[in-house]
Amino acid sequence: MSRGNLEPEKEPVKNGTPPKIIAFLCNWCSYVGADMAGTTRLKQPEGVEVILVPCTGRMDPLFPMKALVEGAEGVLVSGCHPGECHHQDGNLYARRRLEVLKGFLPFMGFEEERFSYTWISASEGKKWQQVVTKFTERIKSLNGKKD
Amino acid sequence: MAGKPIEMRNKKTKEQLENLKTQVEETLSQVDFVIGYAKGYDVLHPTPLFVRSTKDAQALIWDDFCINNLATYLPSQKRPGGLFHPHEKIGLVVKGCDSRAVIQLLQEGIIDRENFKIIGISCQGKVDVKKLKNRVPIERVENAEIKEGSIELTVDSRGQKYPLEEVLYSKCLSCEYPTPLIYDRLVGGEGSLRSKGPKEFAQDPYHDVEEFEKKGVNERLDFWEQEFSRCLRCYACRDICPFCYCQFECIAQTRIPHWLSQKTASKENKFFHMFRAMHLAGRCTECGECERACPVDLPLLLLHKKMNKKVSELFGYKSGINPKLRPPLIIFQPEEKNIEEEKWE
Amino acid sequence: MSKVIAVEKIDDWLDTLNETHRIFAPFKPGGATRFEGYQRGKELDLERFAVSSPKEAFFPATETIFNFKLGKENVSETVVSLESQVKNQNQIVFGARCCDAKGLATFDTVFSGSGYQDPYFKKKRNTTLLITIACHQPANTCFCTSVGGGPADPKGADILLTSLDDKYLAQTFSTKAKTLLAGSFFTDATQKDLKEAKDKNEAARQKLKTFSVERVSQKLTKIFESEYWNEKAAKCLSCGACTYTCPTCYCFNLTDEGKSTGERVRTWDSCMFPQFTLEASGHNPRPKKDHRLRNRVNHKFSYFPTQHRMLSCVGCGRCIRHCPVSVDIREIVRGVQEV
Amino acid sequence: MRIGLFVCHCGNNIASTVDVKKVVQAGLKLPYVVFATDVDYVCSAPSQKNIEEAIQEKNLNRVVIAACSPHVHEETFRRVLKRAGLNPYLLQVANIREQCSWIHDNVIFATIKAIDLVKMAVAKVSHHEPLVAPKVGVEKRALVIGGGIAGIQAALDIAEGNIPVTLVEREPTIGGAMAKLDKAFPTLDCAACILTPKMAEVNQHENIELMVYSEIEDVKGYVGNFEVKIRKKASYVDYEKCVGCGICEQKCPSKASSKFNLGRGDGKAIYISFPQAVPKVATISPKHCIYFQRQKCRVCEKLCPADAVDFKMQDEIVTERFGAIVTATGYSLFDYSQYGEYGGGRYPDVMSGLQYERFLSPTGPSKGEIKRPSDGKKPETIVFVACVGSRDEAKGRPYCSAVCCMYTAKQAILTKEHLPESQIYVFYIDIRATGKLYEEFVRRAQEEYGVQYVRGRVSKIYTDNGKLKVRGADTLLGEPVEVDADLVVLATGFGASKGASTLAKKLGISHDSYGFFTESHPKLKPVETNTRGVFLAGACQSPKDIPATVAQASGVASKVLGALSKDQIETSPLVAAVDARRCIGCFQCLGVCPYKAIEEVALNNGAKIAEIIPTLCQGCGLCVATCNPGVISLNGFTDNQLISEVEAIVKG
Repeated sequence: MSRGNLEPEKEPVKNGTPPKIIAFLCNWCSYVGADMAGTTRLKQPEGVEVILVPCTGRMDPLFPMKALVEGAEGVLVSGCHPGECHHQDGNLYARRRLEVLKGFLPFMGFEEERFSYTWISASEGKKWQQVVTKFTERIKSLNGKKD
Repeated sequence: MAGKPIEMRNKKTKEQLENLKTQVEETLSQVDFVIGYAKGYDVLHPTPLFVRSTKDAQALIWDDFCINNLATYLPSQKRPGGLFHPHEKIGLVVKGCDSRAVIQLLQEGIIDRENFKIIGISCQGKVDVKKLKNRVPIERVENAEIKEGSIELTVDSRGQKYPLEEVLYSKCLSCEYPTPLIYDRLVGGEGSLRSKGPKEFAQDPYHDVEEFEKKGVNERLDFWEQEFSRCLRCYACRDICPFCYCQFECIAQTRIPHWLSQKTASKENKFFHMFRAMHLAGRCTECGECERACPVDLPLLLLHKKMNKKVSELFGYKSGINPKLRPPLIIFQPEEKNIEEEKWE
Repeated sequence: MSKVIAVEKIDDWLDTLNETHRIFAPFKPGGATRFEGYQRGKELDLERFAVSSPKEAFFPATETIFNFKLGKENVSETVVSLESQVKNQNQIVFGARCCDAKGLATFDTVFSGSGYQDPYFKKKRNTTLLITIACHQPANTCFCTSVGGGPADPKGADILLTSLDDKYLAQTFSTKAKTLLAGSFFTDATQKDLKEAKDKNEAARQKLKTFSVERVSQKLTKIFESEYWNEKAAKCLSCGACTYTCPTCYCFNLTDEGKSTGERVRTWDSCMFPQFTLEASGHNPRPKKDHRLRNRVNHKFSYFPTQHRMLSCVGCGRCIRHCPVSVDIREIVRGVQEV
Repeated sequence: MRIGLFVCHCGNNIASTVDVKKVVQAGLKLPYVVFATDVDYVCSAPSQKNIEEAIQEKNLNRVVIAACSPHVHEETFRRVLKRAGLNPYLLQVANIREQCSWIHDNVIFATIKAIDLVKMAVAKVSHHEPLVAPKVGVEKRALVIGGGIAGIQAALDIAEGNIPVTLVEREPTIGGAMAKLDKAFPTLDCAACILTPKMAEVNQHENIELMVYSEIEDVKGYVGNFEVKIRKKASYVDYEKCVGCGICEQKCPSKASSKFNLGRGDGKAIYISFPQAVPKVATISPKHCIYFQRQKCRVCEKLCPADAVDFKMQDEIVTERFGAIVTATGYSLFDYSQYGEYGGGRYPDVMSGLQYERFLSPTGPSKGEIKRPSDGKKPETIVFVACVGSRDEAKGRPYCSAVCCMYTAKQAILTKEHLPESQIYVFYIDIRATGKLYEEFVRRAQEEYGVQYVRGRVSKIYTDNGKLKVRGADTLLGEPVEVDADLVVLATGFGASKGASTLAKKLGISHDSYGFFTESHPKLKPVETNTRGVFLAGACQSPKDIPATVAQASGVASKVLGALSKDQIETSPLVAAVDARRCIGCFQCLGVCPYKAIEEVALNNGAKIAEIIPTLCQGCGLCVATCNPGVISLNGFTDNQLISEVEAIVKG
């Protein structure tokens, strides 16, 4: 008998609710790294929701821009380390485009901390846990300042 | 500003006009038509002129208001839906700032060098009609003349004077290329490559961007919220831009992909202008036409100057200067000098 | 009925009207003057020309037509909710010019004329009063007199104000308008006031250069295939600045936003955009910008007049002022006669 | 649009922290979802059957499965849709296990997140289009790169499957590292005796074309249709004519160190690598040849009975087409001179394991007689040092090279046989003897041959009046140890073979930071790479012994025969395509495509547009992100699909 029926549902603790963060992960390295963090049960805050992309080369800077303009609290992008991209130079183009986006967003009224990109290989589940935890902290501190 | 140099300025402008007419006529033999400036509906608004014969050339003008960046007509030459036919040859009158747009279009390979002839013309700075509009009802202007370092407008038959540095385009006040960087022929100032352009009013080109960056993040958010609530989405800024040559296929109006709706809510307008700034990163040559074309006077050049500042900080790249360079966002370096990976400890 | 109101009383008059009506008036928010909701203390700008006409009060740039929720199992379960959209509220457009008011005649013909009645437009049109101000300082781009209008033409207006230096003469042209002139702000107009207003308006009319547009409509149909349009459209950028600021452009686009629950939205559209005539097959009957410019001029001066026996251009000159490359419709129309 | 949602309990892997029932209820409210249910084990056979039935009964045309990572079962669920008669790509998997239930404790928040992940999957699947995998022809020929035991075995097994093989080897002879061994553990049979018959077989096999002294210049194409440029290096000896008599090598006056003997022992400019070389032909090394250096001599040309020497020979590039490629490029020994503290490269009597192997071998520099390279005397005390360049974080070599413990024990036994009265020490950390009869072999070295195993690392080796002082520790006794040795053999570990990363770039496969090629899955796909049609065998993938190498080689042969058995192969439909009507001809996509899969095409109105070759496209999406008007769409990851996922979260 699976533990399907859980204890009576409590109203989610409002201030405890972790901020919702959209994370674009590349299929060959970072998504596998995130899966590995799962298989090794590395606990993480519950707000990060992953969108799979074939490579960070696919990352049109408009996606994080659209997410933030529509009100997302935070956006993360992660792919293979430069030099290890499965598609050779996808992440090398992405690095330039996302760095330009990162410099542009604050100018438009988005706190600098709301968007970040990083490189996580298929074996760096630990580092992914650290990135998610640290990023969620940063977004929480931003929301704290606001209200 | 003693009287003498301004007479020099008007004298030079007149000389350039005569010289321009002969240069255009000579170019006519090599091209199908030449695009220059003609008198518009009033003295402040010259309009692009398509010269196909020496008779047309007589209507050419050259004065302190000829501001249009005529390079915006070059890409339409190649596009399937464009007005001109790909094999038609075009002549173009090009100022210093416009020449950067020509070079950037060459860098992007959207135009072929042998399909057009450039008539470069060195420039002494142009008067920003929007700066006049805030001072006097320009809809009833009758005459405008440069006298002793300032411009004199007659409106409702009354004269009003304004110092030049108050009314020149801000891009002219910080102009680094008064003489075109690319040309087949050069009008005015054959001799000195660096004619006495508006350098004397020199200002740091990015001072307005730095001012804006000093503001708090919420102040900046509200500013853009306020500005973009006025945008009509008429797309004049996009359609006048020399680099928005995917104008007829722009994702601002497509459903596949469906990035935004046609609603003129401030959020949708903001996303349109933001993604246009992203598309122009490392390409825009700051000619300021988008800001001039905007019917509701949005500070659009500020957006693109911020992007260019970021691109030059990251890649040391300045758009439209060196025809051999590839634009920064369609190339990469295995090791990026100015980009470090974020530390997560 | 005609009355007089002192200039400094205008603000108080608007305040009292503001309690019962939603007032649209020209303000200078950022760079350009624009019709916006009235708020106490917001500085009116009656001198400069507003960028887009007050058509926004009747035909907003963005309007939700209805909300929908698609039925899951079958279409019959789909729910469409209409009533929430149109809040009926009395409106006043204050400070429009006579050409703006005349422009509404085009909208009336299209949206509440003999054919289809547009409920959204009609509800706003019937609950909105138009207070125009005679134009004593026409711009060099104005040509209202050449298209059957004038700086003080009361057509389409409920109240026409004529400035008499320190006071305004207010003339009413509709029954509803009379109620607005009640109250202590107004005193009866004297014959001297009426005479002075008449002279000022006539003086303004003289300032305008008038050219004739007769036979333009027939000539346009003849020169449809002419190279004339290729020349005229050469410098045009095919953007939407002329159409979005024009007081008589009424074209719109309908899009559904959202997934199985969402809204149908009406937004302004422009015949100058290629997407306006792009067909699903990918074919576009007007692929080039000269086709589109030809269509815009023909619509104003040929197609609409043939169908409704009135020009749909009011000569306000906005399409000239706001065109980034100064395409001048007057020059095109006059040129048509000589081709 | 009728979407079916299946939320998995995965026993309690998911159900323990995600309220699966609540996710189903929330799912039913989502747009276009007409059917939603929870399942105990959605990947189990009965559940798969239920899904097929639900698809037919409820007439579903999109399916969302909320379960484990798509990397685990996406293929399985695609086959379920196919069996149910639905296009397999009308499916989206929501990862609510590895990226939700397993990494959260708080049930409430984990459930909210699971619902969000389902929302995103539903939003994305509503934009999915049916896709058909394009079929391509197959070139029924295989290329094997590397002529060591891995390449030889792979080539033989593939050729036996009646598929023509081209075996390309960089050196003038096949045989690789194994050919340099004297004996092989644990059976101590002579390495050459078991290898040379296979080398001969390769040479005579009618399905194998041997290309020695050749390298891979460039690789294009995709599985079934690779186009490979091979550079046949100029050997200045015509291999067709040369009969391998060896006169040229004897008479050649030049002085060179023998590459085959790893620089220990002299060699000539014109050489035959070793007596049993296949093909048995001579090759001239221009670096040492007097004619190339000083335009004199040409003795070999004069004396050659077969008139095979040709100094005007040039490199030749040959282009051939293959259906599959096997990389069997082996390994290179760790450069032991990095251990300055051991005197590697400074003291002639300190050598690497393979160099010592050459001394043991009858074809070696000392004809099998163990002599001290410094003074040629017989050594009495010999010390073997294990884990040199392996299991050493400081030298950036943390991994274990798998074979050193075994070849050290073998060399100790052989030395005892050659010099019965010699005293042998082996400094080790842990003995790794996991193969069949391996442990028994090491125990024999210790008990039967009296090899003294000292557990501890060697800290320093230095010379003291002609004696090599080996200072280390004996961690079992817990005290320092010092041995005066006449000869020291460093059991050097494996590194990637030279030029491995350049070859990886050409083949489009990736490698780890040590240069070993990356396999598709360490446990389940050890001989495949992430690039379809490119396979791996032997030490190029990771250090391993000969039995494992041969097993992998035969394994890769079966993979190649499987791939090339069909006349047509299905390539992935998740590729990009240009909307010809909307392309403006700016060609920025063409400039960024890493696979050169985009070309310029002229329309009949003269305008030029971009077109993507579906079979070359690998679906990375770089062109899609570069195309400003959004004219290129990547199946499975279109703009609208990804935007709808974002909006599912942000617009609630």
